Amino acid sequence: MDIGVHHYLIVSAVLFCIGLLGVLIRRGLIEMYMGLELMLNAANLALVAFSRFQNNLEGQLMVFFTITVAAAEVAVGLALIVALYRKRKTTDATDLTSMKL
Amino acid sequence: MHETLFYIFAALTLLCGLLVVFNPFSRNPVTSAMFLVLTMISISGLFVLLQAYFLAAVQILVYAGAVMVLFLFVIMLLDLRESEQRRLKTFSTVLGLAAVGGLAAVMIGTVKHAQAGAATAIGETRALGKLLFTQHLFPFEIISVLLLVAMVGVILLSKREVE
Amino acid sequence: MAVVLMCVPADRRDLLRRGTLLATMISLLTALLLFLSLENAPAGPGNLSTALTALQSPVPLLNETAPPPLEAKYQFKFTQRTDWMPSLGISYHVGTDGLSAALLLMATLVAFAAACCARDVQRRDKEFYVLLLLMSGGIFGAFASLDLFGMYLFHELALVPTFIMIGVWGRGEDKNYAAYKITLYLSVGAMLVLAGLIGLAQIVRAKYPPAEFSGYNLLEFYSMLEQTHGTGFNEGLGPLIFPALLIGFGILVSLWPFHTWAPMAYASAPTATAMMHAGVIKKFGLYGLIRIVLPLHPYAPNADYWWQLLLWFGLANILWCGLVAMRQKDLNWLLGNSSVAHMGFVFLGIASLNFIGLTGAVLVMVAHGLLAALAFGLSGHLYAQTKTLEMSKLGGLRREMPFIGTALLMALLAGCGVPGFANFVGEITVLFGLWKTQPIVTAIVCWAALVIGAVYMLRAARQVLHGPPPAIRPNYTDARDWSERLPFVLLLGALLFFGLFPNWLTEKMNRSYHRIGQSTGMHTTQVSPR
Amino acid sequence: MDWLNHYVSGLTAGQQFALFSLLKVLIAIFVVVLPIVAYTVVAERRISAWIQDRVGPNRVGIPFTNIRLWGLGQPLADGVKFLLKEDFTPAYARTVYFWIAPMVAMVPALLTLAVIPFGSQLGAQKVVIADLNVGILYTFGIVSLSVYGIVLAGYASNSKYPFLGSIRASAQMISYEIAMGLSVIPVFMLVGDLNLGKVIAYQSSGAWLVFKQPLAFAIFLVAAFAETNRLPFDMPESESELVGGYHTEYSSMKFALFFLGEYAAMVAASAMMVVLFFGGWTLPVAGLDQPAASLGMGLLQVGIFLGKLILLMGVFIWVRWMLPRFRYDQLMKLGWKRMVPLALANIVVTATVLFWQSIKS
Amino acid sequence: MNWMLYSLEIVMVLTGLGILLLDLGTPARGKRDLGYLGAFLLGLLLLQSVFLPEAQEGFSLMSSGNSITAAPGYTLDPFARYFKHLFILAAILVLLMTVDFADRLRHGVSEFFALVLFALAGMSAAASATNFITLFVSIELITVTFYVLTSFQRDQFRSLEAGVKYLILGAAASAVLVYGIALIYGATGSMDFAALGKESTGTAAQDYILQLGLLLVMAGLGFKIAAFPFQIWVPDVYQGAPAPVTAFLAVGSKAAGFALLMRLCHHLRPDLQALAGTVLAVLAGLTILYGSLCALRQRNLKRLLGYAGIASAGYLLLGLLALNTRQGGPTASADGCHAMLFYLAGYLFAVMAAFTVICHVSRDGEDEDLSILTGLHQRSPLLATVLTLSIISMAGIPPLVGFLGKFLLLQSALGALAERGAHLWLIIAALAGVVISLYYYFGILRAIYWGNGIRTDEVVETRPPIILPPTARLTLIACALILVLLGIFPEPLLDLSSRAVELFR
Repeated sequence: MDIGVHHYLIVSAVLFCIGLLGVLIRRGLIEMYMGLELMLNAANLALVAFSRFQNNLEGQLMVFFTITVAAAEVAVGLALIVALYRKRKTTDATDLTSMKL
Repeated sequence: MHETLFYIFAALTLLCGLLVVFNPFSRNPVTSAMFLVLTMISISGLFVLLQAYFLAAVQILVYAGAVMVLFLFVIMLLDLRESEQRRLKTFSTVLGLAAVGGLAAVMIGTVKHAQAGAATAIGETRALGKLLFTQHLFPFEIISVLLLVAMVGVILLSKREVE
Repeated sequence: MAVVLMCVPADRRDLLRRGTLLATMISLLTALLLFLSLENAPAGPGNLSTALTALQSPVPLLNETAPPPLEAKYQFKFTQRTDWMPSLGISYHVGTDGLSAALLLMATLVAFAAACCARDVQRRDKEFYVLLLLMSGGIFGAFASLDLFGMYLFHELALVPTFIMIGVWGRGEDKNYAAYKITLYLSVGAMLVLAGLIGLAQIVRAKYPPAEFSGYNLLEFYSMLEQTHGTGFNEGLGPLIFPALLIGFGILVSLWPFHTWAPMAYASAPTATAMMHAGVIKKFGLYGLIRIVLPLHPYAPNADYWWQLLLWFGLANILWCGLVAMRQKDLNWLLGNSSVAHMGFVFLGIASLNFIGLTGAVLVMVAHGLLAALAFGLSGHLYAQTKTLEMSKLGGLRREMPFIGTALLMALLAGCGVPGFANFVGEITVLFGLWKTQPIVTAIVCWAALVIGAVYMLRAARQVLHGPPPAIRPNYTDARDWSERLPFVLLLGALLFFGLFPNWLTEKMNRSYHRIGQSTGMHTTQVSPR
Repeated sequence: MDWLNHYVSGLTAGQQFALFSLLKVLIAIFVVVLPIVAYTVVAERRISAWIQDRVGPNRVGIPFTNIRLWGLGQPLADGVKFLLKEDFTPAYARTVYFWIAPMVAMVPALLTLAVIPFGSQLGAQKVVIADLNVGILYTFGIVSLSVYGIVLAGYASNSKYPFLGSIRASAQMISYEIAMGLSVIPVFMLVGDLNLGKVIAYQSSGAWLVFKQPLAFAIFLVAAFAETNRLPFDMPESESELVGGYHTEYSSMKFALFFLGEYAAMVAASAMMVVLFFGGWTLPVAGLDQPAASLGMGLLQVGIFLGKLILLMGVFIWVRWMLPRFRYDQLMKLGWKRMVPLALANIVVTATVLFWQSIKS
Repeated sequence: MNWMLYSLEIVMVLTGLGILLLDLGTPARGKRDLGYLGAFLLGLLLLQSVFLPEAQEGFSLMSSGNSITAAPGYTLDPFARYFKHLFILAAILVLLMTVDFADRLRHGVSEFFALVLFALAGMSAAASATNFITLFVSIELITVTFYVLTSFQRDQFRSLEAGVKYLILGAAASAVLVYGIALIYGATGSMDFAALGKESTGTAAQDYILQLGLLLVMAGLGFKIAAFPFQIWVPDVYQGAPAPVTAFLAVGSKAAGFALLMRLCHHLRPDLQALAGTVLAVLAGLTILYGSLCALRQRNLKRLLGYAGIASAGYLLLGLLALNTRQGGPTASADGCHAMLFYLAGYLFAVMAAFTVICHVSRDGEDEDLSILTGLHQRSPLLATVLTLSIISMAGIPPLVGFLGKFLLLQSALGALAERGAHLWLIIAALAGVVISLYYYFGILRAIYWGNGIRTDEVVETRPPIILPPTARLTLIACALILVLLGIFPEPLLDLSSRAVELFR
């Protein structure tokens, strides 16, 4: 069987959902963040697959940007989480309840 | 050859991805992070199969080499050993599973009929670079500002208190 | 004018007061002039009504552009039209005919009286006067405006001032609740009206493309009705416009069952606000019903159904609120409820769908405006003296305050429709009109108006003015000098004057309204007087 | 040989590719890298002894004989010693990672060699395991993974000094990776390709890049020291502060793997430098700068490459015993405030020159 | 590549960099004055952008009246320019606001200024984006900058908490956005918005991919504009972030999202427009109701404004309803966009004025409970008046500019729906939302003028009058004047905004 674009897309869709699941059910901020990275990677995979099968480099270019953005986001995000941890000694999302109605 | 490799890498990707989120053996964030690294590397393998060599290398270089090290670094620094002793809430888990399951069904259902054009060999680094520095120079510059922002932000957020 | 007043330092109380009085006086005189010269004025443009609005409202005088063919056709005088937001088809367009001139006269009179009666405001009076002027300026603008958008906008000017006035200077435990209640009710009504107006404008714009692009112009709306016979109201959102406007305006006038805000708000509001609102601003809803909804009636689908509803609701206004008024212990609550009940007459007059009823309705509007202002002004004076308006705690006041007492007695009598006052004339005209279309209703109304009205009004008179005074109480003072008496005298005088010479009003109104009624088909198609 | 030829030509192209790749991998690891690593250790000890004016290990020769061979049997003895020592895993260590870490430390260094062209051609086969178009990026990608071994080791040991060592290591390696990456960009700007074979081809037609880009070379060299955690940048394991840094808790073969990994990384770094700056397998004499036509020529070129490699390894060893260790903040300051700006400046200058040239021509 | 075309973004970034550099040589006391410098330079930039020569338009090679394309993914049409004006104005006000807020930012005022400028550059780029790459990149620049800005007061836990929440949800939105972009790219084979307008060539499956991608992209943008299911971050972030950041978030970031959404929707081909219109209609209704109902119970001023902001995002979405109608055609949709543009401009001044007042009224470390407004009319009549005006404007009461915005939106929505009479519930929801909004907005007025049963004279004793610095006074007066004047003489703004949507016609 020939490997077509849909093979890659299914992998990417499943991976995306796994990542989303991670964001939804894990409670540790860092683990949630890892789920987010999975989602981004899934999107990247889809982009590259499309790019390849459409003979169009823009998709790969987008992946390049996505990776860069993800790196920046992770840097800021982790710094934030560390700052939070310093303040409250927790990285659990369920502890973020200082502002409730 | 291509098929076999695809199935190997795809399986690895999904397996490791799943282990990032759900690990029956360990709740240790380091484990999650390590499996995430493996996921990244497998995805990079898929990129190679898609002849996106440049991106495969960048994927390893940036994600596996820098981003994940950062993750590991932070996990170690904060010493998050048993971060998840709290029980997951059953309700939210079930809800999440249901929602994601639905989404997965929709996405896979949609995506599985995607049509393939005839693939030809592209993915030259040179072509990518040309595109990047001519047509898409503006987003490139914006990204550089973004990196600057991230740098400033990280320093602001983590530098020691000055009195 | 309000803006100018804002610049006056807050500690110069007399200056503030005199400024306000001056402003309202000028507008009163202008309105009088306008009213008197309505007949003789040339059909062309004139600046008088503009001047009146401009005195109070922030819309300044702009350059005049369009010639007024339609104004002449519909017999509007003193018109002025200036591009305001040309891209939206909105213009600053003012003018008066008999109807609005009468209402303007009444409004300016009440505003002047209210400004006189505002003396019981003791703290932060600068803000009070500013808000009062804003309010009155807005309502003058609303009556004078010939642009639907402008009409709405000017009316809404009163919303925030009312809220703040009741909240800051109001009285009673429930003033917060009352402030919210009146605001929310009025805004529900206003929203319905706004939606209806927008829909209306869109239909006008679609069906009546004139040379100068517009849509929100009242006169073009009339003209469109006349020329196209109202096609366009059957499709799309068209059928919804009529009920939206009807209910919306109804809420603004405290149509039953949306009336509960009114007594409460009037009981809690400071004197001047209650006078302005009960006397004038509430009339805007009726004005809208007459100006916009009534001409629309023949063309709107299902109009008869809604019209019937209006009739029964109006009836409910009279009966229900009359009965409620009978049970009140507080004078202001009583007055508020009776004011709602009086609105029922106007509704019935409008709902009677004939000319006589309509004339009566307008008469009642004017008369009730004066009466409400008078009554609330007097009760405000009482409250300032006695610090309570609970009727059981008052009594025998006529002896201590002969002037106020007499005035109050006359107001109460006017309220239950004693001949000689304008109210009587109006109500009786409404009943005449109604008889032609709805004899049964008329009978009920007659009974209700006479019996219920007499019962609560006279009970109030007895409890407050006569009867035994409570054992211990301080000395009260009557209205001492002419400046305190003047507003009441003026209002009473006007009531009596219009009661004795109603022709003065009706002639002017009829003449201008006849034309509109004819051209829009109301008169000819729906009502056959004989 | 006939049957071999026959067998090989009977295979499909894919199978041939797989076979030769496997062969190359085996040769590269077991014939090239491991011996070099082993003898570098000896060389290191001998050279250090020489520098410190002592003798160094000179006893071990062929086992069970009296032949000493100037101590060349030492690696074997060391290996046996490592294998026979007690393999001790601390009770509080995180076992899985404790086991994985040494392997992770070793593998990337070996992987790096995959794209290094050790020679031009041997027969029809190129003397490079994988002739990637993005060779240099691949290298950097793999190098960036090498930090995991150390970080995991520190984490798994669950102990103070290893932890500090691994923290230092990760920060240091990531920092210098940037300088290293930036330093080679001018090289590729000149060459115009990311393939390492093309880099060598470029140098064979002109001067070696070490002459054209001395600054790039200097930065790369310094960064290579830091990347391999060698003195003067051996913060992660600085004995005087952290006992042994990340491998304090390790013993026996696991320790040996770290050890080998470090030397393998040295080999890889030197090989990269040879390729990038010293013309790879070429020498500008006697037609040695052209791809080999015969088998002998090919072997000679491999020899040339290895010779250059060994020379650079010598530099590594020499420097280790000549310079004192930096302080950690000095190290970071050097990396971020000197190396990175210099590398950036180098890029700008090179770009300007290239631009100017392109205008002129 | 014409550098003039990008001059606005370039100058913004350079100004930011300049402030960062100047920070090195500025003594600690003078650092806040860098904000004035930044605002001044932005003022100049605004002038420049207004007077950007008409010749700029001469780049146009297309005759269809479409925008001028410089390089793929960037355009400087009147629409983009309108938004750029808005963003610059907002940034100026934010900078001025920050100068007085400076002593509460202990971790570097200059960095704050610089980050604001960088975020501004991102918004400005977003206004010009015509392909998904630029869209993504500029959105991310905005978002990442706001992660930092939101958690800027890192000595306060709630600021950090807000930052983390924004971060997690924002990153999730980005991931969704990228995946959507991937799917659209896969279906159309191009990153350009324009490709969305081409007739469908593929099979039905291809169309499904396109639709799914579109939905995901709209979800990603929905996060930025805080539409209903993606609004959960709003209250916490609004409350936790420093007041100037909240203001900027409420105006700039949201407007950028809307700019992109409008441009995107404009390029859609008719059947996709119908799909998007339906989705947006549902979202709009739910957003309005959710925002309004949740705002009712709020006591915290910033949180309240956050929910109110959700509601107003719902109103703004009404402007996109016209997409849903075939008969309405381009004119109707242009009317909707016109209304949105106008509303956004009015909203800008109202929000900025409100937050400037909050800045001055609230004290460091204090929660912005409604009770801080008690007696404000005596502590500072100016603040009270300005806040009143801005609240009234947001509530949509004439004659302020906010009323006209809501009026236009309502008008466009009614116009769009008139042909079919469908979505009547939406109009009812919108009207109900307006009425509900009066309740909570007037709650603020009540807090200003007669407090919570506290006698006003007591309040005066406990809380001293607020003394405003002259610049703040000037800013506030300017905002208030604009609110009033634009409400009464909206024609210039109407003119501007209708010219901006010319390309949608």
